[in-house]
Amino acid sequence: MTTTVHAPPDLEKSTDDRRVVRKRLGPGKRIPFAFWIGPALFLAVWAAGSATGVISPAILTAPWDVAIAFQDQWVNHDLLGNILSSLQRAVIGLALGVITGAVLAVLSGLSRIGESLIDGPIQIKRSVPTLALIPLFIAWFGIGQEMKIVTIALITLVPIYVHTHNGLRSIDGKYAELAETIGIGRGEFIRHIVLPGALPGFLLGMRFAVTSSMLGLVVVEQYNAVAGIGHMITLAEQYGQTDVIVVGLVIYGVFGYCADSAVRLTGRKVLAWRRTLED
Amino acid sequence: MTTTVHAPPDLEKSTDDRRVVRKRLGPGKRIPFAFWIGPALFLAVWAAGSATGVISPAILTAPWDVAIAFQDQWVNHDLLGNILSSLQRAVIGLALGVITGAVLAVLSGLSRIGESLIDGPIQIKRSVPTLALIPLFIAWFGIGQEMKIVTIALITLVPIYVHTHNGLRSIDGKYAELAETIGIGRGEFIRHIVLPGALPGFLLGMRFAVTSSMLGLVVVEQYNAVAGIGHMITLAEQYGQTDVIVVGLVIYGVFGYCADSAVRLTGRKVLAWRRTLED
Amino acid sequence: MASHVGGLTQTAVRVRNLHRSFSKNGGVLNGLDLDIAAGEFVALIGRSGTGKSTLLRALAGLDRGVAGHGQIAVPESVSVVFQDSRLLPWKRILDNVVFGLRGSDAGARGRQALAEVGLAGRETAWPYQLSGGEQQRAALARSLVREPQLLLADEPFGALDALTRIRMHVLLRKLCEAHRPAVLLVTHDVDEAIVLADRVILLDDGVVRTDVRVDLPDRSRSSAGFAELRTFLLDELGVEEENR
Amino acid sequence: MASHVGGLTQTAVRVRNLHRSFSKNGGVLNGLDLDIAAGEFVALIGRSGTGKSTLLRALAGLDRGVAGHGQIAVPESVSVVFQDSRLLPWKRILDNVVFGLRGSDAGARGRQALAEVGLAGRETAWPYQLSGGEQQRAALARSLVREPQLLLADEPFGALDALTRIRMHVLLRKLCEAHRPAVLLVTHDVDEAIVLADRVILLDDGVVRTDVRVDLPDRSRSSAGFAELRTFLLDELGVEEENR
Amino acid sequence: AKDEAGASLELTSALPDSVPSGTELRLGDPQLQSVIQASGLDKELTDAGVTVEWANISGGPKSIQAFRADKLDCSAVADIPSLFAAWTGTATKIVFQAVTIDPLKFPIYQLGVAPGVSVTSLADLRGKKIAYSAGQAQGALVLRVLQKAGLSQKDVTLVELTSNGDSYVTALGSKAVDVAPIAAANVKIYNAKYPGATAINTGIRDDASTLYCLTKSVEDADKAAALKAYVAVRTKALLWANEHPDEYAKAYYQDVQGLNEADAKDVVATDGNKGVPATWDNAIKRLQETADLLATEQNHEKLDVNTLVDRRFEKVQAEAAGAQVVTGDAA
Ligand SMILES: Nc1ncnc2c1ncn2[C@@H]1O[C@H](COP(=O)(O)OP(=O)(O)OP(=O)(O)O)[C@@H](O)[C@H]1O
Ligand SMILES: Nc1ncnc2c1ncn2[C@@H]1O[C@H](COP(=O)(O)OP(=O)(O)OP(=O)(O)O)[C@@H](O)[C@H]1O
Ligand SMILES: [Mg+2]
Ligand SMILES: [Mg+2]
Repeated sequence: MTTTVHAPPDLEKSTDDRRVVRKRLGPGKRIPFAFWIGPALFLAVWAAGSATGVISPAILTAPWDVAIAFQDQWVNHDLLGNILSSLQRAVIGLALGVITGAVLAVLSGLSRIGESLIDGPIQIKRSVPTLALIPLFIAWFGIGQEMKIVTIALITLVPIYVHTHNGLRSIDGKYAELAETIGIGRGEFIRHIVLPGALPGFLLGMRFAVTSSMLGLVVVEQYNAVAGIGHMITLAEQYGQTDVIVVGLVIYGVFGYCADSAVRLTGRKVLAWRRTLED
Repeated sequence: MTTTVHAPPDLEKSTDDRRVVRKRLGPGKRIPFAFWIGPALFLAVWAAGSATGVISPAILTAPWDVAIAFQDQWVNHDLLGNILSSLQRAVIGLALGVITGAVLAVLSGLSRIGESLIDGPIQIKRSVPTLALIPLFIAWFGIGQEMKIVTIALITLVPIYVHTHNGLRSIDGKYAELAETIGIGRGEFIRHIVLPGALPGFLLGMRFAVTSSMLGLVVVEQYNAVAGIGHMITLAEQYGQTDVIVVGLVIYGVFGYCADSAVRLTGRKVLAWRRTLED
Repeated sequence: MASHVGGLTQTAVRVRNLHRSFSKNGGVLNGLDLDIAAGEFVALIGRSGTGKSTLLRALAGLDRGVAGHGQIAVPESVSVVFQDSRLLPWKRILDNVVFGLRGSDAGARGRQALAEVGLAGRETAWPYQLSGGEQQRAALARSLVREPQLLLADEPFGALDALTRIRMHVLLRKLCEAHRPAVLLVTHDVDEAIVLADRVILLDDGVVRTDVRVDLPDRSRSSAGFAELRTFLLDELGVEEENR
Repeated sequence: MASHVGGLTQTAVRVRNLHRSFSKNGGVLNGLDLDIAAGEFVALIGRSGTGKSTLLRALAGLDRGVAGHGQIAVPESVSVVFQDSRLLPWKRILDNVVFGLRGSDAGARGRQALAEVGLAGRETAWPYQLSGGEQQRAALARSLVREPQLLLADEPFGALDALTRIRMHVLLRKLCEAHRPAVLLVTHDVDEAIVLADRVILLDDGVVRTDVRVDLPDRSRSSAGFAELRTFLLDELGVEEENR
Repeated sequence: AKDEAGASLELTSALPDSVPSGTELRLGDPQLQSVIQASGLDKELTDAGVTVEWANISGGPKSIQAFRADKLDCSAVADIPSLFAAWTGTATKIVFQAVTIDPLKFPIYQLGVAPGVSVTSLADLRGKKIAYSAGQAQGALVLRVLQKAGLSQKDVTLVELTSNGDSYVTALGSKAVDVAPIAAANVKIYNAKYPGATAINTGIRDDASTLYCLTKSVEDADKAAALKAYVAVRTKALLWANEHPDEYAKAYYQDVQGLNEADAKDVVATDGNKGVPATWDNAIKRLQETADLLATEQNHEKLDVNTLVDRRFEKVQAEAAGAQVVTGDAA
C-alpha cells in the first residue's frame, strides 16, 4: 500500500553546477566599474571629435586645450578659490533647502489642509523662472551672500519637496493601517513609516537638488560675486572665452556626476531592504 | 458538551453608524476643491500685500495692474500669439523629449551595457547649465525653430529619463520573477511589467518635464525669436516693464500649475490600482 | 472606548447590525451581531470571500472608506495579525516586532517573543530574507508581545506546517491564559478552531449563521466530543462526508 | 532542456546533489536528489523554513544569485504558483490570469479558469479588491490555464477554507488527468498530500528524508491505508500522538 | 544656391558691384530691419538681388555665438563686441559706423544713482559702490567714466554685477549699489519706480554704433557685393528714421518691442538723431582708445583696431548719405 522509494542509484556526486537557465528579463548583474564607462566614452568622443576637426574649437574647446586653460585658471586665476566659494554657497544653500523641503513635504504630505496651503505656492514657484524672481530676492535680501544662499535654498527646496511628497504619498496604505493598529503617535509614524517609506523618493529628489544647487550658482553668481565657478562662467561668456567656459562646465560635470553617483551609492546602501530590478 | 449560543436578545436594529475611531495617521480624505485653495491664498496674500503697500509696486506689480497690463498685452501686443508660439515650441519639444527620454530610460534600465553607455552622458548633461550648451546647439541646429525645439527636447528628456529609469529600477523584483516563469519575451515584459511598473516614476518625471519645457522657453526665446512668452519677458526686462514681466510670470504660473495638476490628476486615474497614503 | 455591559461577564466586543458593502450589488456584512466577552477566545470560520477579513477590519477600525453602518464597541488596545504578514520591509525583524513598543525592556521582550516563535537568531534579518512561514511567525510575535485587550488574528497559522502550528497553538494558549485578552481568530482549520477556541462562529451570507460553544473536558482530537463537534462544523461548512 | 531518461517512464525533473545556502553558517539544501517522472504528482512536505520554497525556486530557475551547486534538469514549460499570490497589482484579475497567454481564445480560457476557481464575475476587479483566498485562487487559475509540463505550486491552498479547498483539489486532479503535467506541490496539510499525490516526500536538513509512494486503492479519509500513511507521515514530521 | 559659398575675395580688392542671384545675407539687425521694411527700402534690396534672412539677434555674446557657429553674417552692436571677438579669436570686420548727431545731449547711458545717495558730478563717484560688468558695454563705460573723472579702480568699490534685464535698476532700487550705468531710455521708468532716485550724465560719448560681420562673410565675393548694397540701404534707412520719428517709433518700438505709443515715442526722442560720418577716422580713434583702456584695465592684449574695420565700406556709406554726412566734432 505504501512503498518507501529508494534513492536512485546513479547519484553523480560531482560539484558541477547545472542550473535552470531562464531568459533574464531584468537588467542583470551590475558591471563592475560601469560608473567610469559613460564618462570615459564621453571623453573619448570629445577628444576624437576635436582631433579630427569634427568639433571646431570655436564651438567646443578640445580636451587638451581645456586642460591648459584649467591649469592657467588654477595658477593665475585662483580656480581653487572659485571652486571653494561656489562649493560653500552650494552646500549651505543645499542644506537649508533640503531641510525646509523635507519638512514642508511631510507637513503637506500628512495633512490635507497643509497640502492645500503649501503645495500650490510651491508648484507655482516651480513654474516661474528663478532668474525672474531674483529682483524680488534682491529687494528682500540684498545682493550679498544671503541672497545667494536663499536663492539656492529655494531652488533646491523644490525637487526635495516634490519628490519627498510624492514618495510619501506613494507609501503602501497597508503600512499606515499597521501603524494605526499599533497605536503610535504622529512623531513615531513619521519616523518609522513616513521617512523610511519616502526615502527612495527623497533620494531621487536629492539627485536633482544637488545638480540644481550647482546650476543655481550660475544664476546667483552673476550678482555681486567676486569668486565662484558661476561667476567665472558668466565672465567668460561675456568675453566669449570658450575654453574657460568649458573649464567651468567640466568642473560642473565632474562635481555633478560625482555627487549624483554618491547619492545613488548611498541609496543602494540605505535601501538594502528592497528587492527590486536594480538588484 | 456543545451548546448553540443564541443571538443576544437586545438587538438594536437602528441604522446608526458607530464605528471604531482610530487616530488617522495618513493625510486623510481629499478636500474637495483643494486644488484652488493654494493659488487663491497666494493671490490673496499678493493682493493684500500690494494694497497695504507692504509689497511695493517696484518689486512686484499689484494684481490689478497686472490685469490691466494683461489686457493691454492681449489687445495691443498679440499676447495670444505669444502664448501660442511658446506653446507650440514647448509642446513639440516636450513630445520629442518625453519619447526619447522614455526610450533611453528603458534601454538603459533593462541593460547594464546600455546603462553604462547612456546613463553617464545624461548625468553629465544634467549637471551642465543649458545656457552654456546653447552655443553647441546653435552650431549644430542653427538659430531657427529647430534649435529651440531640440534644446527644449533635451531639457525635458532629462527628468523623464531619470524618473523613468529610477521608477523602472524600483519595480519589485518579484514581478520580474513572475514574468520569467511565464516565459514572455522582452517586448511583452516591457509592455506588461516595466511600463506599468515605472508609470508612477514616469508621471513624476512628466511633472518636471512640463515645467522644464516652459522654463526652457525663457532661455531659447532669447535667441532669434520674434514671438513667445519668454521673448516677451526678455523684452520687458530690457525696458524695465515690471508689469509685463509679471504678466509673463503669471502666465507661466497658471500654465505650470494647470499642467502639473493635469499630470497629477491623470496619475490618480491611471494609478487606480494602487492603494497608497494618497487614497 | 470599551463598552461595559452590566452583569458578571464584561463584554469586550459588541457588534450590532453591522453592514458593509463594496458595491451596490450586495453587501459583504448584512446586519451582523456579535458579542465577545473579555478573555473569551472566539474562532471565526467561513468560506473564502464571505467577509471574515472585512469584519476584522471593521473591528480594528480600518474600514473608514467602506460603505455601511452599524454599531461597534471594542476595547482600547487592539492588536491585529493581518492575513498578509505585513512586516515593514525597511525594518529588520526585531525592529518589526518591537515597533511601537514602549519601555526599556522592549528589546528584550521582542527577542523573547522571537525565540518563542522559533526565530531566535534571525533578529537582524530583513523581512525578504524570511520564508513565508517565518514571516507569519514574526508577525505573530509582533502581536503577542503587545499583550492587547483584544487580539484580532486573520489566519495567523495558514503558512505553518503541522508541528510548528501546534507549537504556536501552545504559545497562544499560554499567552491567553496569562493576559486573558479577548481573541477573534480567523481560521480555515476546523480542528484548530476546536482545539483553541471557547466558541466557534461561522460567518455566512454576511451574518453569524452558527455560534457554538466548545465545552469539551478533553480537547484531544481522539475524544468523542471533538469528533462530534468537528462533524457538526464541517456539515455547516458544507463539506461532504467523504472528504473529511 | 528536458532530460529524457531511457526506459519506460520519462523523467520530467531530475535533481542531483543540489546545494543552496544563504549564509556561510549552513546550507538550506545540502545535496538533495530528486526525480519526478512525467505526469507524476509529488507532494512536498516539511517544516517551515526547511527550504521547500528554495527548492521550488531552484527548479524554476529563479535563484541566480544564490550560492550553491548541483545539477537540475526540468522540462521546457514550467509554471509556478508562488507562495504569495503575486498578482500584478496594475492588471485586473482576468488580465493577470491571461498574462503572457497566446492564442485568440486566451480571453475565453482565462474566463473559464476564473469560473472554475469560483471567481466568475470578478474579472475586472483589481487584485487589492480580492480577499486573501480569492487572490490565491486567481493565482492558481493563472497557472492552471497554461497547461505546463511541470507545475510547481507553493502552498496554493493555504488560504482556503475546507470546502473551497476540496473544490480546488477536484479541479487540480481533473486538469492533471487531462494534461498529465509533472507536479511538485508544497503543502502543510498531510491529508491533502495523501489525497492528491502519487508520492509524498519530506524535506529535512536539506535532503529528501522520506519518500513514500501513495498506493491506495481508495483515497477517502476513512480508508485504513489512509490513516496508516497519515500516521507514518505525522510521525516523520515529529507531531506527537495527542495532537493529531 | 544658399549653401554654396561665393568665390573668395581679397580684403583689399574692390567690392564687386553686381550681386549674383540667390545671394543671401544672414543679418541680426532687428532695429534697422523694421526701419527698412517700414520705409519701403526693402524693395531696393530686392532689386539689387539681395535676399536677407533676418535674425532677431543683437548684442555681443549672442552674435559672437552665432558667428562662431557660422549661422550669422553680420550683427548690429556698439563697439565692445568686436574687441572681444578679436580677443577671443573670432575674426570680424566692422562694415558700418553710425554716430549720434548730438552725442552728449542724447547719451545711450546715464549713471543711475540710488535713492538717498548724493552724486551730482563725476567727482562725487569717489568712494561709491558702482555696478560693474567686465565684459559688457556698461563695464567699459564705467572704466571710461572713472578715467574721465581722474579716479582709479581703487578710489571706488566696483561691484561685479551682470547687466541682464533690469538687474541694474533693481540693484539701485534696493540700494545694493550706489551708482550704475542704466540706459537713458530707462531713466524715466527708474525715477518713477523709486522715489528719490536720480541720474546724471556721464559726459562722455557712448554713441558708437556699428554693424560688424564675420570676416569670412566679407571675404565671400557674393556676400561682399550684397553687403555693399545692404550698407547703402542701411545708410538711407538710418537717415529716413531721423525724418520719420513717429513711423520709426511705431515700426520698431511699438510693433516689435512691444512698447506703448507714448513710451515708444519717448524712447525715440531720447535716442536722438543718427548720422553717418564722412570718414571713420574719429570713430576708429575712439575705438582704439577704448581698446587701449580695456587692455590696461582688464589685462587684454594690445590691439590695433585698424584690423577690425573694413574701410572699403566707408565710402559706400558716405556715398549713400550724400550731402547728409556728418563731419567735424559730431563725427
Ligand atoms: N477593497 C475592496 N473592494 C471591493 N471588494 C472587496 C474589497 N475588499 C474585499 N472585497 C470583497 O469582499 C468580500 C469579502 O472579503 P474578505 O476579505 O472579507 O473575505 P474573507 O472572508 O476574509 O475571505 P478569505 O478567507 O479569502 O480571506 C470578497 O468577495 C472580496 O472580494
Ligand atoms: N533571500 C534570503 N536570504 C537569506 N535567507 C533566506 C532567503 N530566502 C530564504 N532564506 C532562508 O532559507 C531558509 C529556507 O527558506 P524557504 O523559503 O525555502 O523555506 P520554506 O521551506 O519554504 O518555509 P515555509 O514553509 O515557511 O515557506 C529559511 O530559513 C529562510 O530564512
Ligand atoms: Mg480574509
Ligand atoms: Mg515557503
